[in-house]
Amino acid sequence: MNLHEYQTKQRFASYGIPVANGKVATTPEEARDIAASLGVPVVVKAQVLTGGRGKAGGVKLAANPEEAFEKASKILGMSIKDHIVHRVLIDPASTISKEIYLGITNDRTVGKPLLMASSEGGVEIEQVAAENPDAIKREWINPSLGLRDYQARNIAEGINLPREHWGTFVKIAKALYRCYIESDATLAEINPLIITEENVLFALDGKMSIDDNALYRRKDLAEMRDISAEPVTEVQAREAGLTYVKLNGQIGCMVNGAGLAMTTMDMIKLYGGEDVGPANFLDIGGGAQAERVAAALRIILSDPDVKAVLFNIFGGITRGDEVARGIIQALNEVPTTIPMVIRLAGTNSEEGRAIIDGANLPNIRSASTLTDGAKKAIEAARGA
Amino acid sequence: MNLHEYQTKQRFASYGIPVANGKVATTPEEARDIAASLGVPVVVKAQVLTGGRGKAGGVKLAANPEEAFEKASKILGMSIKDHIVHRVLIDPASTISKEIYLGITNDRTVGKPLLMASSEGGVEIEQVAAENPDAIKREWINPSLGLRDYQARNIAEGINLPREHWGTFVKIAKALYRCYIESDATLAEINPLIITEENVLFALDGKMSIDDNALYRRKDLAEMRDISAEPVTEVQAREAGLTYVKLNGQIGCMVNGAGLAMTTMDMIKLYGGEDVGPANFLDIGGGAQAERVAAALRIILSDPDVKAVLFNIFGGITRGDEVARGIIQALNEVPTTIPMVIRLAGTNSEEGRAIIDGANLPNIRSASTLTDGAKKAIEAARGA
Amino acid sequence: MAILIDSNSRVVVQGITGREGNFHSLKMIEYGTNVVGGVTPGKGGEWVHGKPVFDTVKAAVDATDANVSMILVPAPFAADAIYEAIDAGVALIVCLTEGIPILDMTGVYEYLKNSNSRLIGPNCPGLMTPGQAKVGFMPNYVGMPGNVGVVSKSGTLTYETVAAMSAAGFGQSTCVGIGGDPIIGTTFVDVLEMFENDPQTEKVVLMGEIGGRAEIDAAEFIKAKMTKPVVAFIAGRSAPPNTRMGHAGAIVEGGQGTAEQKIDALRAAGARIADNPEHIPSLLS
Amino acid sequence: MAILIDSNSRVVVQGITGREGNFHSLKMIEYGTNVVGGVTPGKGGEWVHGKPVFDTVKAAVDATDANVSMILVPAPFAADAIYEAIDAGVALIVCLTEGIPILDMTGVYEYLKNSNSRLIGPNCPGLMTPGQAKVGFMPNYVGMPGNVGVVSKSGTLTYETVAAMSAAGFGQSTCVGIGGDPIIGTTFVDVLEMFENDPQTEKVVLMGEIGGRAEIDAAEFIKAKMTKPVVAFIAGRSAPPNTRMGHAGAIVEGGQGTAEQKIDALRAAGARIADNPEHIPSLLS
Repeated sequence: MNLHEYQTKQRFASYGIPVANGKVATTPEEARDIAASLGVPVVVKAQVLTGGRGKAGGVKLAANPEEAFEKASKILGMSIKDHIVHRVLIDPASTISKEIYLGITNDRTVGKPLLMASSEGGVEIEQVAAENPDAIKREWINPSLGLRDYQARNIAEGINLPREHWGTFVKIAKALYRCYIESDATLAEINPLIITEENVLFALDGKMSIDDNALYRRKDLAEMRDISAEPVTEVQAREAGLTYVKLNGQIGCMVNGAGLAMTTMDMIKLYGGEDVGPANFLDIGGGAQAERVAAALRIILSDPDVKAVLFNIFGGITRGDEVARGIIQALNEVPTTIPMVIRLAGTNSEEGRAIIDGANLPNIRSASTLTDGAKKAIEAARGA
Repeated sequence: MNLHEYQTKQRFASYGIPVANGKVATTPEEARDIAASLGVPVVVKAQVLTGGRGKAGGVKLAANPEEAFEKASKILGMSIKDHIVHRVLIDPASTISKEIYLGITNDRTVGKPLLMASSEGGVEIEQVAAENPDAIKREWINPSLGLRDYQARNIAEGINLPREHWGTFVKIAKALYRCYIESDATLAEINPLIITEENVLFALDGKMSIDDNALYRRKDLAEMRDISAEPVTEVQAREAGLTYVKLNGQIGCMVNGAGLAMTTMDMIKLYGGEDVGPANFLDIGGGAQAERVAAALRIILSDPDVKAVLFNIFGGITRGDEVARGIIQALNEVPTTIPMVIRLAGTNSEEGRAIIDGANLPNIRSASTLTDGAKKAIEAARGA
Repeated sequence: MAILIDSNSRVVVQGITGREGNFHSLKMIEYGTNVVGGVTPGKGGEWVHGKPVFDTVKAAVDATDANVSMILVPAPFAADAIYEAIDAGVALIVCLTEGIPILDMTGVYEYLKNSNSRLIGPNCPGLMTPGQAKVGFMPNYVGMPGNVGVVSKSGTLTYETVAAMSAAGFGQSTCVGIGGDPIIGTTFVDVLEMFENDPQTEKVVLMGEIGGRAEIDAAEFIKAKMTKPVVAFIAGRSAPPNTRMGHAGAIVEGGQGTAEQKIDALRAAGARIADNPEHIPSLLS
Repeated sequence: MAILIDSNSRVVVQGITGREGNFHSLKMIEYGTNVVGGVTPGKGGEWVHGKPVFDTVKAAVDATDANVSMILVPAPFAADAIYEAIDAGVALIVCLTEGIPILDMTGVYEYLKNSNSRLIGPNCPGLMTPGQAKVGFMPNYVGMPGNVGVVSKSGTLTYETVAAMSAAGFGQSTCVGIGGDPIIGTTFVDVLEMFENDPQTEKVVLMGEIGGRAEIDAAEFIKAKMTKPVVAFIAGRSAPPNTRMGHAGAIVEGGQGTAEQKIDALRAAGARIADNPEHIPSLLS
């Protein structure tokens, strides 16, 4: 789960990381009032859960409250990579003499949180990392020790931070780590961490992602989820315990397991050519039970582009008979004429096939293998 | 630093460990009032920072407030192993169906906290440990993981605790560990942890020792120190940064380093025979400066049994010149006719000897070696 | 020979009294796996499928000499279950549980490194040495004894591939699902090394997917150390580019996470690449 | 040959700008120790006794190739200083600081076990290879090159004994003060093993004291593994019985903490026992 910039910065502030004292507006009028109360030139920043908002025109300077109104009017309602802007953050404008990158994420290769920094902060940091890896300074953090002062000093020295800022930098880095751990985050990033022309260090922008698996014990964070910022189907899928990502093709896919779900998409792409492709990624997860399967089918069928549905279920912990009952339950609730290709294998798959056959449903073809299923689904989508 | 039973139990209670709801009295009247307010038979327990109070008559049952008054009158003011009883704890009396031992200390061999329990709790636990080590169940605790539920369950199973008590036992053990760690303790012990005849589990008695080196960061615990329960000289020594233990001999010893201090005592004992022995253990610590040496000398001379003083200083981090200046400063402040034997070696010892010689002090003999110093001090003590 | 499990493995199931633990223990027993008992705190003394249930892993190991533990407990309790198995001295721990917080696994990973236990998973389908033993979810019928080692990040994709292999007559020495979580106990490289050293294994099938750099590490290992032929499949070629938050993940991966990059690295290391997992048997010939 | 330090040791001093750090660095330089620099955060760029000061151990190691660090910083910062030295890859860390909380050392001990560094101390006098190098507090004049290895819990008692040995003509290979804290990085057994394997060392002197069971472990090691003669002294025979709180400590020690028990165990292991540390030379003959 991703947090908005304004949520991230509020959380950073609660850990003592210096951030600008801006506020969030949902209307141009609010934006004007906030700018007026700040009394200085401001930046109007789109709050969307995706990157690249600057290039998309989602960040604008405003010299006065009227300009803030105007810019907010333009930005609110904008679509940035399919994310609609519902909120803007009004921050005092800053003078920037230096931009630093400072981020923490999990390094899966060593199984530890990794603190990274570069003196070349800003949006081009990935390019810096690719072209000049040494410009990124790294400290792996032992989870039982936490981030130690000397590690933050090593980074400060490594990025040639002027020594007068070391004390603040060490505090910011340690606060960022505490915030990361105590939020069960998978990402906590300050980019850029700036030195202003007044020689003050603070976090100009911030990003956090929270481990979905840990939200059960981070209720305060779970409540910060902005479902208005997400496609409706993805929200529905999550609430049903599914993973769903909408794509641009015609064949709805319902598969158990992320690897097999991707493979099923790959096979549709491989055999489908230019005209037919997967309509979605959908993993019903392990041990999926009937209700979840029904919810998944409803979500797939809500996509008007879907011309055929491919069920590819290879039971392990998931049991074929339960999937079959789920399909029948969903088709009873959501009648449809869209053709379906069902391929059941693995645990309890014979029982599952018997249930499907016994239901005598129209528009259903069965498939024996993955390749067979993909090809039949492609035929069905083309025939429709 | 040791805590009293009542302090320990208050702290245990703040971690959720069930304890009796007793109160502390400093007079027999208070004891009576507390017993009256509890309204049940009580136990009057001497609060002293030493073991063996039960055998010394420091724990008595009282059936009613008047008896509580009487028993408290007898116990208050009592001396238990040289510790005067200034306080009694008045606890409701319990029926005991089972006594369990549960303790945590540091196991220096493996460098980890060790949780120990036995189904044979009570004062004979050390005998149990010596005669039947398997009756003690042990779990070493990884400091980065803390005490895990399954470790407490392993212990509960190992001591054959009835399963109905497992849930409470796991909570108590985990609370005890948290209390141990968050107190920078070196000992946290519940002995006995009882099962009452009403089948309730709770801590009847508790002991905690706090790491003196950590008191700088445990201000709340440092304030719990009961200096009225300690000999005055030991309090003075601690405040001066010294370690002092009064013994029964005639030769005051001032030595740097615990090992050499013990060795100096051993040499006095070795060569002194029956009539002359060390009057104290005193370690002036590493890097001892003049003021500390002067304080040490004042403490040694406050012991009326002292017939001679032996200085044995082998400088390392401690510097001989500073010790010499400290001796002269102390002798100026505390004139005495008691003979002194001074042996200085190591870092800056030549400068130190020059300072002593230059001061032309009476009653001072110098010694060249440890053995020479011990023998000269013995002669001096016998001659006095 | 085989790797990790065989007919001598003595398996205890942590979470045997749960719905899934009960069901899959039965499947394992039916497969012939030597399941010697189960663990559920508070249920010691009960019996499941004729196997004794213990309150603690320690008690289970003391009583049964179990050397493998399968963990199938809810995610909030899974880390504790792994620690318990490590402390009880279980040599091989197979954690099937999905949804364990990364922070929990960070601690487990550190503890594991300094222990004598090996962890497979979490969030994995387990493993199977056909004809000898199965620990986990793999459908009983898919495997067939043979000499191809199989290692995969994905559960169901493994079943798919193993079933196709068996149907085509390519039996397996051992099939290992390592799990796809960010932090796992046993990596591709670990398993490749075991297969390289296993006399029974003659060829190896590796199934990876997009994200992370485990397949890149595997390619480097194959290039440097493997003498046995490897056939690989990478899932996710059709996945849209990741729209991830922030830059940290990309910096860590160093831009090596796409299917194309992984396929290129594996091909350059000498592996044969399958477009379709059902074509793997033909590439094994 | 010698153990742990010699004329090739390159020593960095953490806390070199402090009063004691400054003084003892000078003594070490006077002794001939190759002190290559110091570390004090915030004072990088300064010079002490002609040696450069760095802000971090990493920077010091990068610039000087130091392989030994001596730590003499205040107790509240000592654990951090040890972690920093470990992470900078320093092979030998000698922590002189006294008064470090046990809880801090518990974490250090765990971290150290999984590192490539060795820690001597804390709360120790350091070590000396006479004629080659000294790291710590030992007075420069006490040692004399030779072939007796010395290991001791106590600082000043070590100086005492080493001075007596030198005066009697018994030189030392290396003298190691391991420190008397409850948790230390290097034990008697560790050092005995090094002396046993060191060709220069022909005999060993061990000085222990009451409390703990390190001398019992040493006796067991001597009995099982040592071929070289050992002379031992245990301080504290005249100490009154410990009036300790509670029972946990006694249970852990298993009643093996008194001077008599330790002396008996060492004698039974074949060590010669000195009543007086100044008699050690005569027992070495």
